Amino acid sequence: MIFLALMLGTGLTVLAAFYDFPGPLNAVVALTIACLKATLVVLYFMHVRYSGRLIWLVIIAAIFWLAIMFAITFSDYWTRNWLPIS
Amino acid sequence: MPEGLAATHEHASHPALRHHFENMEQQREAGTLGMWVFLVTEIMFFGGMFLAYTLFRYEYPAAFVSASNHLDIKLGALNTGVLIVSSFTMAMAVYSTQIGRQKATIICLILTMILGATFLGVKAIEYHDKYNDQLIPGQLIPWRPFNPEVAKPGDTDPHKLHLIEGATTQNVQLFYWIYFAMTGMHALHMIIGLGIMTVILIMAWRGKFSPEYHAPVEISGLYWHFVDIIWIFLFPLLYLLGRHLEHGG
Amino acid sequence: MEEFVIPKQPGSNYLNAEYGLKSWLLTKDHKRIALLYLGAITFFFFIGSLYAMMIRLELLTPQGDLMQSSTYNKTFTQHGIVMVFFFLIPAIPATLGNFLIPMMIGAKDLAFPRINLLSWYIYMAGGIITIYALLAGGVDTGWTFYVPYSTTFSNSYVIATGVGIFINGFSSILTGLNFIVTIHTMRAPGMTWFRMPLFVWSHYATSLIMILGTPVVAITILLVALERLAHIGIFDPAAGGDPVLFQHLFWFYSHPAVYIMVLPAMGVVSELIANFSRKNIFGYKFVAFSSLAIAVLGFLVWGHHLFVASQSVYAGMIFSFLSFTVAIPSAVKVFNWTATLHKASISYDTPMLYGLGFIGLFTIGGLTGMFLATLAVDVHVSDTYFVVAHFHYIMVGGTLLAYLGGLHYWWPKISGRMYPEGWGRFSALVVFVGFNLTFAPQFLLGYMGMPRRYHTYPVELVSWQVLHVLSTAGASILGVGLMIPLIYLVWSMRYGRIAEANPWHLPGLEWQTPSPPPTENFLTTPIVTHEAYEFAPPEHKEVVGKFERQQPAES
Amino acid sequence: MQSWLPIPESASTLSGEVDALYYYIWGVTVFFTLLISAVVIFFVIRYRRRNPFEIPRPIEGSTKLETLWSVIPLLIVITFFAWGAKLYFAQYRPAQNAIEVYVVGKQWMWKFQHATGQREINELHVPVNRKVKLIMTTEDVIHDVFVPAFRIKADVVPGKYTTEWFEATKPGTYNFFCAEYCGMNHSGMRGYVVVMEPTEYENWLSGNAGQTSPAAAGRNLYESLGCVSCHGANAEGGRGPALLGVYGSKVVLNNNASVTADEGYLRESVLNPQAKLVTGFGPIMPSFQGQISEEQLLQVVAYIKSLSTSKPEQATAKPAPSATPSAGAKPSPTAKTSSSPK
Repeated sequence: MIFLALMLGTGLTVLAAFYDFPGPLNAVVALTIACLKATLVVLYFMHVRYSGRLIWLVIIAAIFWLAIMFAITFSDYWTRNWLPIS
Repeated sequence: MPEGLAATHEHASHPALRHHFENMEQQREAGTLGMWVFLVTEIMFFGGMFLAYTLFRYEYPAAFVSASNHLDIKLGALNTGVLIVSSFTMAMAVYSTQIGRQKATIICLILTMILGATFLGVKAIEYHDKYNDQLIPGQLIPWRPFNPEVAKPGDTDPHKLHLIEGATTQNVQLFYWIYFAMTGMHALHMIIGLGIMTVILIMAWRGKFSPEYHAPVEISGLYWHFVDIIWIFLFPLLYLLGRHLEHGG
Repeated sequence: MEEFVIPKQPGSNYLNAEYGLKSWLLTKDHKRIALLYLGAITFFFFIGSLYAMMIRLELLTPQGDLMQSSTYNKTFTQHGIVMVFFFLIPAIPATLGNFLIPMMIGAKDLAFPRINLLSWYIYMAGGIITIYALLAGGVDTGWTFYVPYSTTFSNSYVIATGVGIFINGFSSILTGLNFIVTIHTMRAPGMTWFRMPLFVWSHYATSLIMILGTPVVAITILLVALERLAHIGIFDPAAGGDPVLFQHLFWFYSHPAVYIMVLPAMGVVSELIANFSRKNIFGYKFVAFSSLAIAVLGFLVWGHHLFVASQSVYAGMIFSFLSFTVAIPSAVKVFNWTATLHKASISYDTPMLYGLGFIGLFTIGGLTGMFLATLAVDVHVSDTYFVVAHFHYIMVGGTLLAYLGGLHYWWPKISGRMYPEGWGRFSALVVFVGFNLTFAPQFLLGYMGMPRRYHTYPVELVSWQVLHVLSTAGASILGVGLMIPLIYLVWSMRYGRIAEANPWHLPGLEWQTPSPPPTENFLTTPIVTHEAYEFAPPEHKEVVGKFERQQPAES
Repeated sequence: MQSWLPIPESASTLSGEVDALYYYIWGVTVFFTLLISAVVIFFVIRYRRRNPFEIPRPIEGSTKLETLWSVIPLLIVITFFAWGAKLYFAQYRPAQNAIEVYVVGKQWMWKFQHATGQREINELHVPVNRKVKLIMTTEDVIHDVFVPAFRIKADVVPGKYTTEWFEATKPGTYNFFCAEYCGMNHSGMRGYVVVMEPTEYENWLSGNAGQTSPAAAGRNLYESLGCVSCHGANAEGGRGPALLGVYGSKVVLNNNASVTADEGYLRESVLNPQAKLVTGFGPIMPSFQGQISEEQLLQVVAYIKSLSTSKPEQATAKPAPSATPSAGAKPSPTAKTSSSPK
C-alpha cells in the first residue's frame, strides 16, 4: 500500500505544479517535479528498486545517450553567434 | 549472474516454458530485459522529438508560451491524473498476479483499460477543440488548414489565440506541429498498450498466470508505466511552461 | 579440444528437419532465419550493384550520355539506399550474427525466436515498399534525404521510400534487442563474458548502436514524410524551421550506423585472424573493449558531417577532436591483429585471404578518415569523391570483404558442404585488385575537386576523365570478382564436397557440433571450460611452440 | 605553374597551408599503411603454416605495447587536430576590409552581385590579392559554393546568411562547383571565378558599370516598401529604431539581452520583426515575409550596412550611369581561354 500514498503524492505535485510559479525558475521547478515523478514510477511501479544491476545499467545508458544527443546538438546552437561578424 | 543459471535444472518444466530456455527464471529474465531494452529504443524515439521541442522553444520562446497557454490545462491535468491512477492499477495487477489472486488481477486490468480509454477520450476532446480553433498545423486536415483567429488586446475569448510579444502565428504553428507529433505518437502508444492489455486480460481470464508464471503481466506493466512516464514529461513541457505569463507579458 | 567429443552426424539437421516452403516461412530457428536473410540480402546486393555499374558507366565520359540527370540522380540515390539500409546494415548481423551468436555462446536459439522471424518479415516489408518506390518512379534525394530538398522540392517517391526505411529500421532494432538479451541471458554454463569469441563482443556493441540510434533516424524520417505530406515546416526555414536540425538528427544515427556496418566486420576478422593463425588474439580484452569504445565514441562524432554545413565553428572543433578519439580504438584493433600474426601458424585459406585484405583496406579507409576529421582539410574534401572513396574503403573494403570472408569460413557449417578452395582464392584476389582500382583513383579525384553526386563534369579536365576511366575499369573487375563466389557458392550447395563437423580443426563452440547443425544446435548443452581461441595440442605430436595448458575453470 | 601532382591549382592565400597539412597527413597515412602492410606480409610469409599439425605458442597481450600503440596515434592525431582547427578558424573567420559580393543560389544557377552593382550569373570576377567575402543565401534548397583552387567550401542554407572568403594570389580562371546535392541539374550548377589583375579588374568594373549598386537598390526598396514612414527618410529613426550605424553595433533588446546587429539579425528583423525587439519600441512592424525576394532582402541589408560609417569600401561604389545593358556580365574571352587545366 506504499503505492497508494505514492500516487496521492504524485497527484499533489501536479496540483502544486500548475498554480505555483516562482518567476523564471518555473521551467526548472516543473521539470524537477516531472523527473521526481518519473523516478518514483520507475523505482516502485516498475520495480527497478528491487531489480538487478543490469536493469539499472540499461536505464543509465538510456539517459546517458539522451544526454549526449541534447548536449552535443546544443553545443552547436549555443555557439553559433560567437564568431565576430567582421 | 546468469552464469550457471542455465545449469540449475528446474524441478518440473512448466507448460509455458519455451523449448530454447533452460528454466522459467531464465525465460522471465530474458523477457524483462528485452522489454527494458525496447523501452530504451522508445526513449530515443521520443528523444528526437524532445530535442526538436527544446530547440524550437529555445529559438521561439514567446510563440511557444502563447501556444502553450492556449492548451486546456484542466483537461491536461485531468489526463495526468487519469494516467497516474492507471499506472497504479497496473502495478496492482502485477502485484495481484504475483500473489496469485486471479480475480483481483482481472479487476485491476479492466480498471487500467478503462482509465486508458478515458485518457484517449479526453485527448480526443482536446484534439477536437484544436480542430474547432483551426489549430491543426499546415494542411494536415486538408479542408481545415491552420488558421487560428488571433485575439486583439483586451479580447478574452478563449478560442482565439492570445499572442504575447514576440510571438508569430507561424511559430505557434511550429508548436502545434510538435504538440500533435508528440501527443499523437503518445496516443498511438496508448492504443497499442490497450491492445496488449486486451491480450493479457484474456490470458488472465483463462487462468494462464500463476505466482510461478507472471512475466507477461509484468512486462506489459513495464510498457504501460513507460507510456505514463512520457506523459509525465509531456504535460509540464507542453501545458505548464510559461503558464505564469498568461494574459500578461 | 579433447573435452569435446564431436558427435557423429545425426540423421537430422536444421536443413532437413522439415521440408516445404511453409517450414521455412514460419520457421523460428535462428539458422533458417539467417538463411532467409542471406537470400534477401544477396538479392538487394545485386540490385545495389546494378545501380553502381550504371553510375560507373555514366561517369566514363564527362557528358551525360548514358542517361538524363534525373535518372542519374535516382540511380545514385537508390544505390545508396539499397546498399546502406538493405545490404550493409543487416549484412553481417542478420546473417552470420543470427546464425552464429547462439552457437558461439552455446545456446539453443536466440532469446526471442518469434521476434527474430518478425524482424525478417519487417525487413522484407520495408524492402518491398522501397522496391515499389523504386519501380513506381524512384527517388532522387540522395540516401541522406537532406531537407528542404526532400520535403519540398523533390518530385519523386520520397514518402514511400521513407516509409520503407522507417519500417526496415524496426527490423534492425529487433535484431539488436534480440542479440543483447541473448548474450546477457542465454550463455551456456561456463561461458563467461571474457570467454566469448570476439565476434560476439563486436555484435554486442553493434546491437547497442542499433537500439540507441535507429529510433532517432526512424522519427527523423517519419518527420520528413509528414513534412512532405502536410508542409508545416519543422525543417523548413520559410516557416521558422531549421534544416540543420535535420542534419543533426539524421547523422546522430547515420554516423553510428557506419559502425553498425563495420563493427561486425571487425568481429569476423578477429575470428579469421585468430583461427587461421591458430593463435589467441593478442590482447583479447583490449580488442573486446575497443568494440564497446567504438560504440560509445561513435555516438559523439556525428557533427563532422556538418563542418561546412553552417554549423558553429566551435561545435566543429569539438566534433573534430572527438572524431579523432574514435580513431584510437580502431587503430588498436589493427595493431592487435597484426601482433597476433607474430609467431603464428598462418594458413592461406580463402577466408584468411579476405581477412588479410581487410586489414590492409581498413587501414587505408581508417587513415583517410583522418583527412575528413581534420577541419581545414575537410573543408576542401567534404562532399567530394574523396569522401566517396573513403567510405567505400570502409564499407566495401571493410564490411564486404569481411562478409565474404566470414561466409566462406562458416560456409561448411551453414551448408554442410565445402566451397572450391582454388576458385575461392582466385576470386579473393580478383576482388582485392578490382576494389583498389575502383576506389583508389577516387581519392585523387576528390582532392582535385570533383564533387560527389555529379552527373557531368567539365570536359576540359582531362585528368578527371582518366581517373574515372580507371575507376570504371576497376569496377568491372570487382563485378566479375563478386560474381565468381555467387556462382560457386550456389554450385557447392549441391555439388560441393561434404564438410566435416570441424573442417578447420578449431576450438570454437560452433565447430563442436555437426555440420550442418541440428535444430537445437547442440546435441547436449555444452559446458565451457576453456578460453576463446584456445588451441589444445594433445592429439598432435608435432608441436612447434611450447604449449602451456590452462587450468579448466569452474563450470 | 601546372604541377604534376594530382591536386588542383593552388591560388589563394590559404591553399598552400591546406596542401601542406594535406601532405603531412598523407605522409602519416602512407607510413602507417606501408608499415602495417610490410609487417603483415612479413609475418604471413615468415610464419606460414609449414606443418598441418603445428600449434603455435599462445600469447598474452602486452599492456605496455598496447598502451604504446594507443598513445602514439593519439599524439599524432592531436597534431592533425590542432593544425586543422587553427586553419579552420582562418578559413571561416569573416575577413576584414574585404570586397563584399552577394551570392544567391537557386536551382540551378548562381547569381552574384558586386557592391558596385555589377551582376553576374555563374561567373564571378574578382581582383587578385584582395580579400573577397561572399555573403550567401539561397531561394530554395541547400547549395554550396566550392572553389577547389582556393580550398574553400561553405553550404548556402535557406533562411540565413553564410559567408566565406578568399584572397586569390594568381590571375586565372578557376572552376567553382555546387557541392551540396540540390536536385536535377546539380552538376550543371557550376561556373568560373575569374581572377584579374587590379587594372584589368577596374576595366571590367567600368565596362559593366551602370547597374544600380545593391545599397542603392536597397535604398529604393526602403522607400517603396514604406520603411521610411517609421525608420525615417534618412534612417534616423522615428516610430522604429534608427538604422544609422546600427550594423555591427550591439543592440539592446527589450528583454535586456543584447545582440550584435549582423546580417543575420537584420534579415530576421525584416522577416520576423517581433522576434528581437529593440528596447523601447513596440511590436508594430509587420513582417515582410513573402513580400521580398532573397535578392531584394540582401539589397536592403546592404543599404542598412552602407549606413554604418565603418564600411570604407562602400565609398568606392560607382554610380556611373553608363548605358551598358548587360544583365549577366560576360567574361572577357581572354580570361576564359586561360582556363586552368588540371
